[in-house]
Amino acid sequence: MPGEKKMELHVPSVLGFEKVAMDFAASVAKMMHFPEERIENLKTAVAEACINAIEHGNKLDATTSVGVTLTIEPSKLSVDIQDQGSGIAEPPVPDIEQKIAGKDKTRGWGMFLIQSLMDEVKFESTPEGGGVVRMVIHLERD
Amino acid sequence: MPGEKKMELHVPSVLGFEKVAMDFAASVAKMMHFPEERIENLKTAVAEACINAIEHGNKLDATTSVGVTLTIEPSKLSVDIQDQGSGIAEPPVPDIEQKIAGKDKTRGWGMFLIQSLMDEVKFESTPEGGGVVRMVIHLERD
Amino acid sequence: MNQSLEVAVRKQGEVALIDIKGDVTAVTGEHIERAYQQVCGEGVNKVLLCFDSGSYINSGGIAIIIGIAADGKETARIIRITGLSPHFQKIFSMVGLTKYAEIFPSEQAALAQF
Amino acid sequence: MNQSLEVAVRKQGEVALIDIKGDVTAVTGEHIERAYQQVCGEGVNKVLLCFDSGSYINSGGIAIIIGIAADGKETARIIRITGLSPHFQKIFSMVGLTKYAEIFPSEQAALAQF
Ligand SMILES: Nc1ncnc2c1ncn2[C@@H]1O[C@H](COP(=O)(O)OP(=O)(O)O)[C@@H](O)[C@H]1O
Ligand SMILES: Nc1ncnc2c1ncn2[C@@H]1O[C@H](COP(=O)(O)OP(=O)(O)O)[C@@H](O)[C@H]1O
Repeated sequence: MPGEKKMELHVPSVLGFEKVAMDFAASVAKMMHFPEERIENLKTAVAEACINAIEHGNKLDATTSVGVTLTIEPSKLSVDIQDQGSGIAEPPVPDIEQKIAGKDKTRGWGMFLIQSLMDEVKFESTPEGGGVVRMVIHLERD
Repeated sequence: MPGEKKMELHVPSVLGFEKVAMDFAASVAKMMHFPEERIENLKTAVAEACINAIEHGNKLDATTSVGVTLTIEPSKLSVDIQDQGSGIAEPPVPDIEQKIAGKDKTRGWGMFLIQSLMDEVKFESTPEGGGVVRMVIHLERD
Repeated sequence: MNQSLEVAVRKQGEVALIDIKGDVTAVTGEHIERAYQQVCGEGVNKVLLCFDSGSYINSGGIAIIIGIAADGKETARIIRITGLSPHFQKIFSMVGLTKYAEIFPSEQAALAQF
Repeated sequence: MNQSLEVAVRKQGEVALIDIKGDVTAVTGEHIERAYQQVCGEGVNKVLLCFDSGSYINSGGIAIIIGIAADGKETARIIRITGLSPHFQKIFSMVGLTKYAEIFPSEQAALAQF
């Protein structure tokens, strides 16, 4: 596609390195002149998808890595976060009442945040069977 | 090597994208707790090496990419900037007097800055013949 | 090295203020829990969590704060929050946390009528 | 989209101030050159380049400033610089530019005894 620019980053499956992926996405979004507020949304979504790839996909195996692919398109930024796990099952929507009441674990917010903050989100599998979260954020809000 | 963490980024050979590589290196250096002043040095060196890879190595061919590999070691950060060109010849040291007097082009500061700001710098070739700038910055100044 | 958090406790009258600065995550969260448990052990019933607006907070960190809010509800302690950036104010509210731990625009506003 | 620079010209007595904010590079540098040529065309002999401390300046941008300093030397115009971050003050000095275009800590200091 003309005007399309692709960038790829690989970080080790170690908690904390999601911040490097987050800063990478923020740097590109800033270059694209995304508004500050939407850059913050993107940062949280990228960090959460990487944490999941590290923890659930790659099971904290530091010899594996998480792939972050950014594609700049004329009016949007696509972000793919890829792990070497066995695919992603969509979790139930978290319920704060249940969690506060001690009837559910306090965790379980990552997917909810990703889906709430990005304009498009899809969970897919790589040909090798690993999980991929495909997210899109538009320059202009709909 | 134990405790070593490797990260890889690929950006398109388009001027401006050196800023993405620069922010990537800064993000990792910040996580490593490098002092602010040395992060600034690293940023300039990474940007300059990427500009050279884009302009001189890849000759502004937007279908090629520049590879940035960061390796975190216990007391230092190694940065390799790789292009798909035909290797790097070390240039003469720039002379401001000559440039001010109009006897030399005003450009020609990238390599000087890289060599002045980083603790170790080597110019090498990839097995495929492309240029690689290998730079190291130490957490503690010698 | 990858994640760092600074937590400190202050007292103002009968309110305990917990200053939280840095990476608020599942990994570092125990420092916040420990500070909370410490002030509870000292008999405090009013706790103000003072975040730094430059902090990185992820879903694991949010889970830690939910745990504190849940304990507050169970033990009838009042938990209030301040210092969050506009982004994390929005996130805390999206999650529903603000129903159990109210957010205030400043320390002063949070301390008033605590 | 990849690089953006804002350049504006102000006058203060017989000094022309050129405000420079954003990416100072080989690509964007012509905007600075054009502003410089404009004030020269208006008969100005004292030029203060006012950088923004958050700017990104690369070696291509430095070459542009060297070009202006060279022209200043040739045409007996005085070029001064202010607003640079400590890092870029160091870089400009390493390059030797400060021998031809002195750096001042503030606009006020630069304008004094121009
Ligand atoms: N990359 C992934 N690979 C496999 N499973 C995943 C992945 N991402 C998310 N999941 C599944 O979705 C669940 C919910 O994830 P999330 O909402 O981020 O909450 P948490 O990580 O706190 O459990 C995870 O517990 C996991 O079962
Ligand atoms: N990656 C590279 N591939 C090929 N040649 C290079 C590379 N990097 C630098 N060079 C050579 O070194 C010279 C000096 O580079 P530099 O000091 O950055 O100044 P400039 O880019 O302004 O010419 C270049 O003109 C080029 O001939």
